[in-house]
Amino acid sequence: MKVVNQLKMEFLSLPANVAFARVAVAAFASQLDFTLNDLEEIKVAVSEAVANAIIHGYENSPTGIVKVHVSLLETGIEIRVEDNGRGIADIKKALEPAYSTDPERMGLGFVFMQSFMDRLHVDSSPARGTRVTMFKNINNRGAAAASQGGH
Amino acid sequence: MKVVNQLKMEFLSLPANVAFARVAVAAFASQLDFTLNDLEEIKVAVSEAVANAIIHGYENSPTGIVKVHVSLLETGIEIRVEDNGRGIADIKKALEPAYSTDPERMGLGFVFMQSFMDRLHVDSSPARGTRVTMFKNINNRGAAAASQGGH
Amino acid sequence: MELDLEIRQDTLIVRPQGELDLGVADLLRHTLEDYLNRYNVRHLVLNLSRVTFIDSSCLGVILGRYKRLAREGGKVSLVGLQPHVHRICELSGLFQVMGEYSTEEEAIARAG
Amino acid sequence: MELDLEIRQDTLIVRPQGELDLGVADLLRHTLEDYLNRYNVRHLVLNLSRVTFIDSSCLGVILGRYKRLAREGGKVSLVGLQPHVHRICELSGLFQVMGEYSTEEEAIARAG
Ligand SMILES: Nc1ncnc2c1ncn2[C@@H]1O[C@H](COP(=O)(O)OP(=O)(O)O)[C@@H](O)[C@H]1O
Ligand SMILES: Nc1ncnc2c1ncn2[C@@H]1O[C@H](COP(=O)(O)OP(=O)(O)O)[C@@H](O)[C@H]1O
Repeated sequence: MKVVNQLKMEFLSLPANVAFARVAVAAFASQLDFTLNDLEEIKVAVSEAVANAIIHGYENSPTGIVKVHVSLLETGIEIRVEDNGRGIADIKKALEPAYSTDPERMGLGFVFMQSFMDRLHVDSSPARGTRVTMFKNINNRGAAAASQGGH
Repeated sequence: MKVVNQLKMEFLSLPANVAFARVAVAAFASQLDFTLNDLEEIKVAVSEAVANAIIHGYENSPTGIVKVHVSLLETGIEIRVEDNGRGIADIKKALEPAYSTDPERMGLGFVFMQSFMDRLHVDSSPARGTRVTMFKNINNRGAAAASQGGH
Repeated sequence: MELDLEIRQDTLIVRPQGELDLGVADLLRHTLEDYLNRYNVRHLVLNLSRVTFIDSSCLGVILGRYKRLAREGGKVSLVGLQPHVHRICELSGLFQVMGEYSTEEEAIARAG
Repeated sequence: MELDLEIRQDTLIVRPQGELDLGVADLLRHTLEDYLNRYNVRHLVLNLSRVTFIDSSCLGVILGRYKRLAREGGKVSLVGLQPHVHRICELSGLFQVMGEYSTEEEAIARAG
């Protein structure tokens, strides 16, 4: 798959950077032919992944570094969000809807990432960090046709 | 000077990334208390510096890497735009208004950077690359410089 | 985010504006808790008509306030959700415990 | 950037929309050259009222077209500049060789 454009970003683990990250990724993604609705969905997925890096990965310490790598391909966008924080002990459990290690939270982050992107992959090891890789297709014809029952 | 927030970006030397770079830097800069006019001026300076890296540094080859580093300080914003391209033989001459090595261009890039930012510094060496460092003060005194949601 | 708050009888009406994400979640939580502590409020109406973005951090803040008010028989209602915000709230399951209305008046009437 | 082009007698009227930067400079140059080559045009009127951003790359494109038309005694006029775009054009010295007008009609009348 041909890479059309590529972006790497690194920023501090500050809550204010969640908004920055989604605006930046959406601005970059808009070079591809995504619909406004696609861009909204990308924004949510990026927000959730970056928020997780800050809250869970770095446990709200503002001195961590969050990395966001974006590749624009002819078929869609790949977004990787990475931290060098606490890591996830049980990835399978973490991906379960409504599962959260924080009683104040709803366990919806991965649910939103999975709902709004076409592929999600999580690499993580305790005390080393977490890398979330997401992909969204352009012109989600397959899914659109399926939800209409096809013809 | 205390660094309030920090961002590093790297992207390909594609003309479409000029628009991305200025939108991203302006979104990041908006965490400080800049006026809309200040943000417009920052956008111009970033566009000119990134355009120079692409046109002059990498001579329009789309495979170069442009780096943009942004530091938000309590007093203002520092923006560094870097390429590993052709470099500038005579920096003093390059900074002269209306000087351009390209007959199709007006020699206004550095003029705009100097007009719209409070400080400009150019490091460059032939065949190694160019680094442009710019600083813009926050003008409204007394306004809190902390990023929103910072604590 | 900007916040506009109003107490009407036993209901707190909150009208946030802008993007509700992690960056403003603490501010939203603290402001709501502060009002719920200071005033004798039973119900909460959140008018989200000027909210353009919401993430799971702020949904968590809303659900937390629901849990607090529900203990005393209070209700939380959502008003004026834009399509994208509506979809997020639906996915989150929030509508299972709180109603969605098109006007504040309707929300207040149903909660009473 | 979107472009709307119109030929009115000996004048080409161009109405770009959006942001004029390096990313669209080639497209702008080629489109203008193409029209100037194909039609017997003497003057150029650029209506920038819907241009929200301009950088030195696109100013260069405009100045290049001025040089071409000036050789045959033609004029380039700018119409409806937003304040920020006006300031950039002023700094660039473009107003030393081309006029600024508030309407296309005025620009056409003065060029004639
Ligand atoms: N970047 C991360 N670093 C460490 N743990 C994480 C990270 N992302 C997610 N987790 C873990 O996975 C759980 C589920 O995440 P998520 O579905 O986003 O829900 P929530 O953020 O509401 O807890 C979190 O509670 C946390 O324990
Ligand atoms: N990043 C760079 N790499 C190499 N040369 C550069 C770079 N930036 C500027 N220059 C040189 O400095 C000159 C003046 O730059 P500038 O004032 O931006 O005008 P212009 O871009 O219109 O030529 C350029 O013509 C070029 O020779």
